[in-house]
Amino acid sequence: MTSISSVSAAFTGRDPGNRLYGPVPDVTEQSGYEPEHPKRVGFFTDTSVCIGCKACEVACKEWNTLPMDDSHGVRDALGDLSGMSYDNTGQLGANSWRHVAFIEQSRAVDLPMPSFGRPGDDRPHAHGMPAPDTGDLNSTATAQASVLNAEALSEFDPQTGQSGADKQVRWLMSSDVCKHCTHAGCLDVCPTGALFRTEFGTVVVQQDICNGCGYCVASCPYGVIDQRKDDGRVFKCTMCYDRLTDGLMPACATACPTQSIQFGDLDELQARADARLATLQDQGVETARLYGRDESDGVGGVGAFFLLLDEPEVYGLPPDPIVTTRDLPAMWKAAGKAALMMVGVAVTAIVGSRRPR
Amino acid sequence: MTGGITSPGAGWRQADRGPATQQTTRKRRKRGGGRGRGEVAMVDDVEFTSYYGRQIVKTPVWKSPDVPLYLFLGGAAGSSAILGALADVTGRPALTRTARLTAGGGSILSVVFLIHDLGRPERFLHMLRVFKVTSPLSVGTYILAPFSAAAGATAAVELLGWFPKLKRFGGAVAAVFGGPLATYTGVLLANTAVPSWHEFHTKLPFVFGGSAMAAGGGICMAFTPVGEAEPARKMAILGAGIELAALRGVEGSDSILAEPYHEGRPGQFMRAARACTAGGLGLAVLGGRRRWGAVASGALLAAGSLLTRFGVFEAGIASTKDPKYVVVPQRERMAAREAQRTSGAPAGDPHEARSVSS
Amino acid sequence: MAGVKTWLDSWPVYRQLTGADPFGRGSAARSKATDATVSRTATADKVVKSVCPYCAVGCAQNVYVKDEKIVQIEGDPNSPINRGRLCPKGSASKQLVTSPSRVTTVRYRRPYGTEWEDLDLDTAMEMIADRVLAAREKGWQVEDGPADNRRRVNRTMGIASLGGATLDNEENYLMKKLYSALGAIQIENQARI
Amino acid sequence: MPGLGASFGRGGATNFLEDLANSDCIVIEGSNMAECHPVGFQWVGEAKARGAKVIHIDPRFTRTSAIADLHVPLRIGTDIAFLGGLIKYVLDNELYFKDYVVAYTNAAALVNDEFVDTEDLDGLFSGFDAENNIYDETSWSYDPGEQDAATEQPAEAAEQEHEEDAPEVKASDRGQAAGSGGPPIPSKPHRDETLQHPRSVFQILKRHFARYTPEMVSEVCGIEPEVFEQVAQWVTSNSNRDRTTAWVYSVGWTQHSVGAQYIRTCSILQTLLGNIGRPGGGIMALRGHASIQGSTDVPTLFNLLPGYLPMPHADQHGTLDEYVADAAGKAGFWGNKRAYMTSLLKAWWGENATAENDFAFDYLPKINGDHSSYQTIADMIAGKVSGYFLVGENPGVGHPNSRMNRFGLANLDWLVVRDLQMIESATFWKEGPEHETGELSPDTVGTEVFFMPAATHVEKEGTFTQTQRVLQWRHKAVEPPNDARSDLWFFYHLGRILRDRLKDSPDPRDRPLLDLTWDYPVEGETQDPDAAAVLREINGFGPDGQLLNSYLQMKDDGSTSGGCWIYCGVYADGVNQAARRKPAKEQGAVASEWGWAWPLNRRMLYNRASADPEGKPWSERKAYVWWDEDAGEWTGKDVPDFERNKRPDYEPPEGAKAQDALAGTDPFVMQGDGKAWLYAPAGLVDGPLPTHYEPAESVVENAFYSQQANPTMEHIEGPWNRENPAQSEVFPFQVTTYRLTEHHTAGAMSRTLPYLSELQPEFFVEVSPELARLRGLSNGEYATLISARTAIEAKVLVTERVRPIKLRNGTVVHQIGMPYHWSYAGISTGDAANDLLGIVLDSNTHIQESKVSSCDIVPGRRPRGPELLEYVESYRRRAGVDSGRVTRNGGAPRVAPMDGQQEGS
Repeated sequence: MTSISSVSAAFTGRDPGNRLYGPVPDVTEQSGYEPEHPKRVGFFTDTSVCIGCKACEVACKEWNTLPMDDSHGVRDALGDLSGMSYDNTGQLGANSWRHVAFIEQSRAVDLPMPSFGRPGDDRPHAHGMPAPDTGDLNSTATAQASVLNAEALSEFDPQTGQSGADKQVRWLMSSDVCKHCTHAGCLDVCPTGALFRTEFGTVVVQQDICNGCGYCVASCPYGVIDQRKDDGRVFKCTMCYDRLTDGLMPACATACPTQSIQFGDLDELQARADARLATLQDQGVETARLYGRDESDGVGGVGAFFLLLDEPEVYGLPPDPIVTTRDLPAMWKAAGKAALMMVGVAVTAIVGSRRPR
Repeated sequence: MTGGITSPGAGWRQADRGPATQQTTRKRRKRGGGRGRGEVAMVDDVEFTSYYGRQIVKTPVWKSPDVPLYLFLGGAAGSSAILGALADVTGRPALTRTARLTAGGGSILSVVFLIHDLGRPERFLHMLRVFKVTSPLSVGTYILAPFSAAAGATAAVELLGWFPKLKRFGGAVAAVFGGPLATYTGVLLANTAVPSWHEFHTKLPFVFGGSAMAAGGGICMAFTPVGEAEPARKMAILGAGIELAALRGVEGSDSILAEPYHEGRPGQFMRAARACTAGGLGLAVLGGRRRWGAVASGALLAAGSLLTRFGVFEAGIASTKDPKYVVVPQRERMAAREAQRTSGAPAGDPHEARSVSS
Repeated sequence: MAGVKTWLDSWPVYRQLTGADPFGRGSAARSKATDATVSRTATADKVVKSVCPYCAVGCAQNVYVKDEKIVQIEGDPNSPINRGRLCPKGSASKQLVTSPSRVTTVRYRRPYGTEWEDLDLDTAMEMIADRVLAAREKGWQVEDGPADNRRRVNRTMGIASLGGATLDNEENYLMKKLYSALGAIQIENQARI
Repeated sequence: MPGLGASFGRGGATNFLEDLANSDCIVIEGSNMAECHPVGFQWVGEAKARGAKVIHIDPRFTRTSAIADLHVPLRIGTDIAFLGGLIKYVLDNELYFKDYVVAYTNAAALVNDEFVDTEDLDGLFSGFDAENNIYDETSWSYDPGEQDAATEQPAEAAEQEHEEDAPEVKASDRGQAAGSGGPPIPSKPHRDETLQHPRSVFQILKRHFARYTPEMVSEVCGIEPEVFEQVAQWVTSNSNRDRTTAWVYSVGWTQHSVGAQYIRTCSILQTLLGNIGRPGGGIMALRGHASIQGSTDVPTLFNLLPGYLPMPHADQHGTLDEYVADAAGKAGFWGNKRAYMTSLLKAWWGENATAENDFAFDYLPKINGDHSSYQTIADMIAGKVSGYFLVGENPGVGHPNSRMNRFGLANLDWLVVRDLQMIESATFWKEGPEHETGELSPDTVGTEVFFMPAATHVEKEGTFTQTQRVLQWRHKAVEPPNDARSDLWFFYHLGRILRDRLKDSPDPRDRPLLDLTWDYPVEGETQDPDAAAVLREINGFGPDGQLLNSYLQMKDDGSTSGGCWIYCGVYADGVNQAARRKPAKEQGAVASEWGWAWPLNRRMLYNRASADPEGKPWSERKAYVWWDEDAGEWTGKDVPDFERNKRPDYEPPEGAKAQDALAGTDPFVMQGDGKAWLYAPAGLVDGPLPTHYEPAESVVENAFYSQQANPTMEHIEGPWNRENPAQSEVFPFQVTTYRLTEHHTAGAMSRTLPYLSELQPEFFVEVSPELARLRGLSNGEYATLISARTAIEAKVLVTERVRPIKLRNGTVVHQIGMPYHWSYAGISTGDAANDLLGIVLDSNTHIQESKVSSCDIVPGRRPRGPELLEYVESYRRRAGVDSGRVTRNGGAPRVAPMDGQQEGS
């Protein structure tokens, strides 16, 4: 019964086991599995090699027999062209468990550039807001006369294609997915236990349990999980729990042509990601950063983390998500105080009133 | 906002300079607003980046009016149960009866609304599969279940006149759960990723607690003969005062997350709620001892409470639909953290720490 | 008593109280269906080796069959060409087979007809054979060329054919063989495009 | 692919996809590899991770560009100028791989002194016949060696060479027969190993490309000289003994009126750089469909028989002797043409093909002109064709000028469509744009249509040949549903029924059918023929009934059979080699035991060139195949594309023939001289060297020569195929068509699938912000595109990935991107991009120029119904194009075109 007392952490905030917040060495064991449980698995999505093919989206839908949907998640609907580059999926939701984001960026290059040097050292300066009105076609002509250090430019980062001499175009693509958080808001708030942590450390909805209360939808800091209106229940990435039980990789990682989506034991993926980041940084790709890798972040690190080439919000990701449960002790305390206050007020009201005749 | 493709060179930045501003949206930002009528709100520009203006967190799928009504009814029932039990032990049969009926009726109705809001109502009982302290809805279920059983049974007994001895026990049980029922709903909303709910997670229980008393007190006051209604009136007045004070802590916050409480439909709800509650409070103080005054002020307070629930609910909904409510506070948080880390000095105003844009 | 124990054990709250998962987040919350989870790759009757029919990279596919139905198609990890990976089209190739809009019966439109009609497969084959013979006859050329240079051509200009590039080599071979024996020469393929 | 065939001897990609990982620099040009071959692109990623430079040269910034180190946004249709500039750069700076060039190419060969270059004729080569728009290629030939070929040449061959230049023979597309076995040449040429002789290929090359200066390149291509310089630096610094550069192309090159010459230009460059036949080098032709390589190897093409044997031509090939005359006595493996052909005839007519009846050679029908797809469509409209089989093809959407294609279908007596879905080419009689305009309707279309449901790839067995010549066997997973049948079933049973019908026919014209070997074993309830039996027939049998192991075993005496000599060996040792699935991890990087590649399971072609003339690897780093003196054989990582025991120092004795006439230093074993051809003395109809011509519908004047476009370009004339005038102000924008990852060609295999449809739900065009501003187009809104053919509407995607090109003279060329997957059927629908396009053809290949055409674009939706016709007419009149609406079912306009034009002007 010592373990049962640990639930007091939710009310007291005294949480030595980091059951609500903070790094957790073994979240699977914390979720009640035997110490011999399988290692925690995850995704490392390296967006620097993503070609935006959407194989992950289709492979996921095929395996999980998800319905088609439009860019707003409406089931069985074929949307209009979204106009958001090549993204017609729009978002993660009940019917799309992988979503490839497409971000087009460009900037004019202001040259000349000096000497050749270590790649990255002599990267050209770019305008913050260069000639936004390119209605003036002369910009092309000036650029043609400019001097270029394309060598250095091209090193800018893996998804910056130097396009001609005058312009850098960057087309960021990133396959988003449920993060399978260490501290998963959806799982914490689920009142039925439909959401649970599997023996692989992933977070999954049990469809035979979910009663569609929708609490998880509001509690995901990434906006991942959603309800299927006609069905009533909520759906999200299961990291192909059924495939895992057969020793197979999830469908998306299996399909991914460029290994942008890597699946494996989380600790190994983390090491791989650290090495990849170091490589890119050595190459001068200063915009590269890992997202969700840090176990001391607001959700205790995630099971599906990313290498991004720009700020998270550019990809539609929250820059600093925190699991709502972190503040739960404070909330319970406030609620308790408020409840006591009510009693106090009621007593005051009674005591302060004249006795009825 | 969803311009589609980035405009030429929009906000490209050097890798080593501050946060990205691609697809930057400029928003009129109200700072320190809501200080009361006549006060000029300070406004400045907020810059943030988003993915085609798409929202980041999902909008809750909870339905309106089901959920606001649930919040309101639960609150009114909870506070009434407390009042009823106290009235019972202090020998106020009329007030006791009104309070018990309010508590019972409110709890049964709230259960109905709660179940109706489920995607799979027939699976309501799955709520009892587990008991999760991390889930306010689970905890709430274990509050609502005994409360509604006790309050419902008590009210039934009150109406039918059976097993009178059980009444006091039932009423006492309901009273024990009444407070938590009324305030846990604040946690229910706050314990989400909905920016304008979570931000005020320590305040919402007080808002809802005060609002519950205003509603419960108001209803009991309206339906109880003036002679016995004084405790109800006092509770309503005090509750309304607490509600207004706590709300001010929410609406008056200088966080950008207070903004949804002022704008659009939720803003209308909140203004109407404030008007009703303040009006009800004033009327209760001035004319609550008279029958018509009790009825009118009780109705106003109940309406104010109901509107508060709608306002808070809708404000949260609105805050999910614009990515700035996710990005800007988180960026500010990060900048403050960064400032603290690098300078070692106190973070100071986190808003100042983020001087990148503009 | 054992019955009660079993019953209690099936109640997650009891497992929360007695087990290692007091928060009810993991082992205690598992449902019966979860414990019975099985991958449909594991229950397939057979895995058939195939190749993706879209682009020409030649990605090897594993086709999982259960009760004579395709239940899954995915990349064959043994392939040196695709290493088990597939693009979105390859990943969608099961839908090629199971598509609800797929037409699996013979449809016939008579000359100047306004609607499709049903037709028996054998009848259709016989009707096509009739037409092939007639068209062959109609377009037959023994010789061709300018008047001063007539050359033996021994062919028909009445029949033409256009194949797609998802034809197998064996199919192309039989087509070319049959057409040539019939004297048809206007035999073309997507490869031209 | 005659470009490759004429250069190296085989029309297939020289390397294989996995080998791209060994590249030090990869140039992707004329291909959007990441989008169209995403899974193959992993090998580019692999190379990049190992430090290779990746360059993407394409008018649009695509998902390929996104991963590339450098994107070169050149103007559509200017690749020859760009590559020509690189050739000049390599020659001027002496950056070619000298030892390789001298030993393995025809740089030293001397050319006929009658040859005159485009330099001197302002864009034309010697021998141009302006009346017929064709060349007499005689003057392009090599300076014949001392032993005049004529003495050794059979009389028929000499006569045949003369006939090669007749218009009807030209039209029949000789070039494509170089798919395996380069074009025939009389003999080995004179050589000057110093490369200094003014008539040496090397010097001719220098003169020919003298104009292709960086300034000219940047002017014509619309790119900055610095970008050109960067490409040149990366490519040349990664092409030497230690390093190799690979070039990747696909239909971005072939679909031009100078398409074959695009590939030739690249071949010249890669040959000069010594990148052919070496790991990480080569030219990757990425083919677009599952077995499109197979469809040319075992062709359903009018001008080819299996194994790139030409279809007999009425003027040239009256007999088998005449047919093989060009190869008789020639060096290289083409010298065995008679054995290949005899084996094919034996495979088809078995016992009935005997030495006495010329092995039934006369049973083969003869061609005598262009009988290619587009000509056939024109013939259909003219009422010359009765019946048409569409077997998994949807020309009513997928072919340029699909409107003309639909008119063709409307004029047939009958049409058989074999497909999985109810495609537009089967429903044109009751739906579609012409139905809307009133040009076609069920009342007017008499075409009888049989829709015959087909089997999917998992419902039948057989082989696909993928882009790098690898055959892979597919096993049948399930039976096709209901009436659905494999195409093998259909043609086998159709043949069976026809033979049965005619079995008592005395007519000699029915003999070829009745004498045909057509007894394939059938299996199952549906009597499906055994595909393995067909593959065995393709492989061929020896005199004892044993399956052949190699085409070297084929005999010209009728003792062997074999349906496609280059596929001989696929059943080596009696085993279906294409069905081999030895896991990659259990074998080396070349993975020779996965499937089977033609020829003889060689994965990299010409790999003898990976070793120096002495047989040693050029460098350790790039070692691939080498001579093992102790074992007395070639060995290495792959099957040597060379006779295993031919010593590097082997010199052919006097009078040697076929392969024996090639030296130990002749890696290009299919070529008559064993060399890679920098200069193509034969094999291409539009010139021995590539020349920059503007596309037919270019909006720009040719800056190189006054010859604006390819003089030999083929036109299909008719009121349904009107051409936009070049440099027209009415059609001022260039438009290019392409594919998206999310869809497949004409869409029948993607627009009908929910999971693909939702990813790209609507037809759209991509325009630059500048063009959007110029024409008032908005992102996500409709625009109408107009050409002389028709007008179509599409949603607009405004993107900086498409950019206007500003030329130095101030001209701004706006380019519009237009994926072509859509039409009216399926889940995701839209207008058909191909309706906008006209048809002009590369005279070498009869492939259309769908990568460049011109149009106008305006905001908003197009007119509906008959108003659309009037709308397009107004454009035609303004542009001075023949006007007048086509009449019922695509017939000629009632008003004579000349009158119409006068009215308009």
